[in-house]
Amino acid sequence: MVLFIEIASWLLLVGGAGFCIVGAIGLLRMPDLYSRTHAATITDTLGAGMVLVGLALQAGPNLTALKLLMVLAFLLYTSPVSGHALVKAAYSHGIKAELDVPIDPQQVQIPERPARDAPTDSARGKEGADDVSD
Amino acid sequence: MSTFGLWHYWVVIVLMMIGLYTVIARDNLVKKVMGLNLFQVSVIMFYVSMGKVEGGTAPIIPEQASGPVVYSNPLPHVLMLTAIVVGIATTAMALSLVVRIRETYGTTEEDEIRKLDRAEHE
Amino acid sequence: MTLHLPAIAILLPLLSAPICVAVRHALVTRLLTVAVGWGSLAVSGELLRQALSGAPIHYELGGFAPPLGIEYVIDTTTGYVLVIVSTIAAVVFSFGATTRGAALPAGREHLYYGAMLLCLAGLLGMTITGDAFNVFVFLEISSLSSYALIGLGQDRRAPVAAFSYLIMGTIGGTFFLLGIGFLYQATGTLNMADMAERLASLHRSRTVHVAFGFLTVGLSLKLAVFPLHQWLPNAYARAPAVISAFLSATATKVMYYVLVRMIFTIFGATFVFGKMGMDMALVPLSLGAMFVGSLAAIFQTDLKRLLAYSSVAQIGYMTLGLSFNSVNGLTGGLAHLFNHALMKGGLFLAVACLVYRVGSSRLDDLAGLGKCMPITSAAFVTGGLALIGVPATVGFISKWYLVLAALETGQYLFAGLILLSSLLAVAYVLRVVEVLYFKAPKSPDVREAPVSLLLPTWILIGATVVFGLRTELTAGLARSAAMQLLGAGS
Amino acid sequence: MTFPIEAIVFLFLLATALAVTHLRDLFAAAMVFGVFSLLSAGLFTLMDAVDVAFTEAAVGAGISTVLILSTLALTDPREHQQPVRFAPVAVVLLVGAALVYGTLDMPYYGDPTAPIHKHVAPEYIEGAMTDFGIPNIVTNVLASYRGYDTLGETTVVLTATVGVMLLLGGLGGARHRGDAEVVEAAGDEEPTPMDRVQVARVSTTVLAPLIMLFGLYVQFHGDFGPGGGFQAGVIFASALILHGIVFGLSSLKRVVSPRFLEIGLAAGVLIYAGTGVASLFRDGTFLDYAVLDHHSAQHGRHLGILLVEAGVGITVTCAMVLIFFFFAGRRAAKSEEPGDRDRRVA
Repeated sequence: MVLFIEIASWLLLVGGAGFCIVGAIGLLRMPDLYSRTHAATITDTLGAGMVLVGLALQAGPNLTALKLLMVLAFLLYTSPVSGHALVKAAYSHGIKAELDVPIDPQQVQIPERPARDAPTDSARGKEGADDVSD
Repeated sequence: MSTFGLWHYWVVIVLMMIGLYTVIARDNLVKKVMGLNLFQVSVIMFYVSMGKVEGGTAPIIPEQASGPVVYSNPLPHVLMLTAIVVGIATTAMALSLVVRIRETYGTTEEDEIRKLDRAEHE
Repeated sequence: MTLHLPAIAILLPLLSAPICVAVRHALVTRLLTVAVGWGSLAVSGELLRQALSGAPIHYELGGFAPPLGIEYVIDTTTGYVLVIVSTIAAVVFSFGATTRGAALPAGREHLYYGAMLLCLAGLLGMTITGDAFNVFVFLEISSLSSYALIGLGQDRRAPVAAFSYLIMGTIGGTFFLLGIGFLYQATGTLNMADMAERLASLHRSRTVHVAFGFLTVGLSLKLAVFPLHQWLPNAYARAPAVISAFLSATATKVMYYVLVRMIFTIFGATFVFGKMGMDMALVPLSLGAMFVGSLAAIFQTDLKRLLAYSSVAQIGYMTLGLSFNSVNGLTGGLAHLFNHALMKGGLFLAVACLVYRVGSSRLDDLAGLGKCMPITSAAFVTGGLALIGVPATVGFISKWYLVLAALETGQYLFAGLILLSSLLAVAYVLRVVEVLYFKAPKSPDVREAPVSLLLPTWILIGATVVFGLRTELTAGLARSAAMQLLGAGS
Repeated sequence: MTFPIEAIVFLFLLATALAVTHLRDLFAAAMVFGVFSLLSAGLFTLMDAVDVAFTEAAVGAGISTVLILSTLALTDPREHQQPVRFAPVAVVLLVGAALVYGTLDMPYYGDPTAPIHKHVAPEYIEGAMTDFGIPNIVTNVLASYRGYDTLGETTVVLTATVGVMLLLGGLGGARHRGDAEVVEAAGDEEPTPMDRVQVARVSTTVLAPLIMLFGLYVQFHGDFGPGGGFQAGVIFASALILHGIVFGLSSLKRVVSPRFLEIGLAAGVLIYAGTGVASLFRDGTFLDYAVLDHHSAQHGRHLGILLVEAGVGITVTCAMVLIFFFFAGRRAAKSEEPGDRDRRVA
């Protein structure tokens, strides 16, 4: 039984490390912000998750293991939220995704926001102009 | 191993010098503040690496002390809690000055500020 | 309660500062600040009397003996510097228009007074403590509050001056921290007396040599010794005149005291002057400071900057006195501590009166004020004469001891150079006198400054003459302090 | 000779330090600086300095990165191109050589016979159980043996906050406005995109109370494990700052008004110094907690340390939130005045 736990935790640890590397490579290779966040979230969820579970197994069934699992729960709760906030802010600042097919603006109907957000559109319009100079 | 045991201090000294270089050489005021922080954190590393005892654990006494336990030196840790707070206090003050400078001069580059001063001085 | 007097000396400003921050009422906090200023003068005077009468006072904090806990050590020099700092604080705090020169946002006066009290608490805390690391903590308190106060100057370049002072000051403070770290590594303790015992056997250790080097460079940066003085002219010129008065008369003095404490109490004069050859380094720097400072002062167009450069020169006198390593030399240095505080404090307050009326401290804006503001200009001239070192003023006393020390050790060149640099001082003082008295006034309707501004100015300027005549209080005290240090040191 | 793990951490530290120096995009440099602080916290854990690691992670990586980012939001994001100057390199090499020369006579890293482990430290370690009965020796030394140092430290926090309030008080140098107006102006400016983000709102309402609870746990756990006043204050403040970021300054102002924070800032230092003065009246010296309880010195010291740490926690919390108020409040003044552009070109 102990040997089994030993193997399982080492597998998890190595797997977690592997996913972290995958996430890092993805972060470097992806063309624009949106796809890069995909890669980054892999490191958060799978990479760190597996490492934490592996450590919890190593620590054996005591308080430390519980604390490690609480860290995992906290991580699974906050990283999607921060990812979402980051992408939302990027989108509202008008950062465009790099698509293979060059879309011509007339065709694509950007979903109209309810009237309440009128100022943002004007803001984005202005921001859009800045985009070129950046 | 004659001086092999000292390499920790040398690496920390290299980090200090990177921080000091950033403070002295860079013109951008925010970069200077970052360099100052690097310098102070490295000095904290120097103190903490002094306090480490071979085979010692953190200076917290466990409940069931099984036999004599070797602890690392607690005094540098206390001093460095003070140094960290002094570091953050200096950073906050420096950054508020940078914000004030940015609003009166419109720039945070030291060479531009000197140019504006000279231009306004004549 | 007198048993706890040392603790009260620090608690007075340290407790009143947060009270100022909490109480938002400008007048209440103003009165509290003035009361604390005079209160700390009374307490410091009593501490000096106790230190003079008996052995140095030791006050253990936290109830633990020194190597474990922190202690206050008050000997003659400590009491002397405490009195200097609290005298200047009392007079400058009761100056009529302390917030006049500052670009204070509305409703912020209570924080301004809080910052001044924190600066006073930091300076007193640095002077009185007997623990090396504690000096660093209180050094940061006084430095941080002075960065904020300097940054408040109405001149648009004030934040820039405050920022460069912050960068140089923090590098100096961190060098000081490094020096303490090396000393702690070599001796294992942080208490100054305990450290001195253990250093006696470590004179050959390279760690101690480098520790001494970094402590001296760090303190020279904070003391604005000649090559490292670039921050001082801008800082004192851009700050509100009242803050320049307070800082120029106290901050550098306490840094000088920490340098003296380090040399004579921790390392010992034999190690510092014998082994490390400190005088070979300090003498050229002091002479450089005296000449560069005075020469630069002559060509200044702003009165505050002129006084700031003259401060650099006067600090050169103090360090020169220190480098003679003789009773007369150290007496000259320590006496100049008190004399320069009076002179520079008085002169900057006089400038504050001029700026109060004219609104700018540029020399051509102050033309012809001799007639419109006779009392302030007379104060400035008297202070200028003391700066030159005219007999019957305090300036003469300290220069007298410095020349005596130079002649005593046969260095006639130094005596000549001291007198020569006094001639340079004549040049820039006369230049100001010529602007004040022999030029047509720009705006004739300038009235004299109000009494609440003139009284503190004349207290300090008057003192430069009174203590010039009756010297037993300044020079006598400096001599007994020097004997105690050298006696303990050699 | 087991392979020193610190070597790897030092490698990363050197890489991140060089990156901070050479990155011209200041936002990236700020992020890499945050990584540097976190790595140094990791290094401290390896060197058994758990309290320092906790504080460095909370204060170094957390607050200073937030401050640098909020300053960058008000200033230019890119640094100008700049040739390598040789005078600073010479100075740096000289100082570095002096330091290395100084380390030659030092005891080796981790050498148990070093003078610092022989003289004062043993008494601190024994004293922990006999005088205090508090397992965390660092808290004992921090709060009572060298309690005066920590009082100075809390005063440093007070000084920095007073300085920031003085310097960033009015909006823009010319227009003098009290701090209430600063925060007022910031509160009702155009709603930032964040506040319409439902996800962030919901998660904050769930998370903030937990963070505050954890802050209280750290405050009182300081006697038994790493923790104490500073770390607790920073964690508590981060919960409030999170609320401020997501719900906007005006709602944070309703939760904790700047006036209340100013009083809290002063109250913390007064609690700390007041505990010291209390022992004066019971004819112990300043900050001597043993006299606070007639029955047992140990109990008196427990009470003293508890009060002192509470004072520190209150001051640090109020300080961090106030500094955040004034940096974030400054955003309203950031609206680029037309004069700014051409003045830079002059």
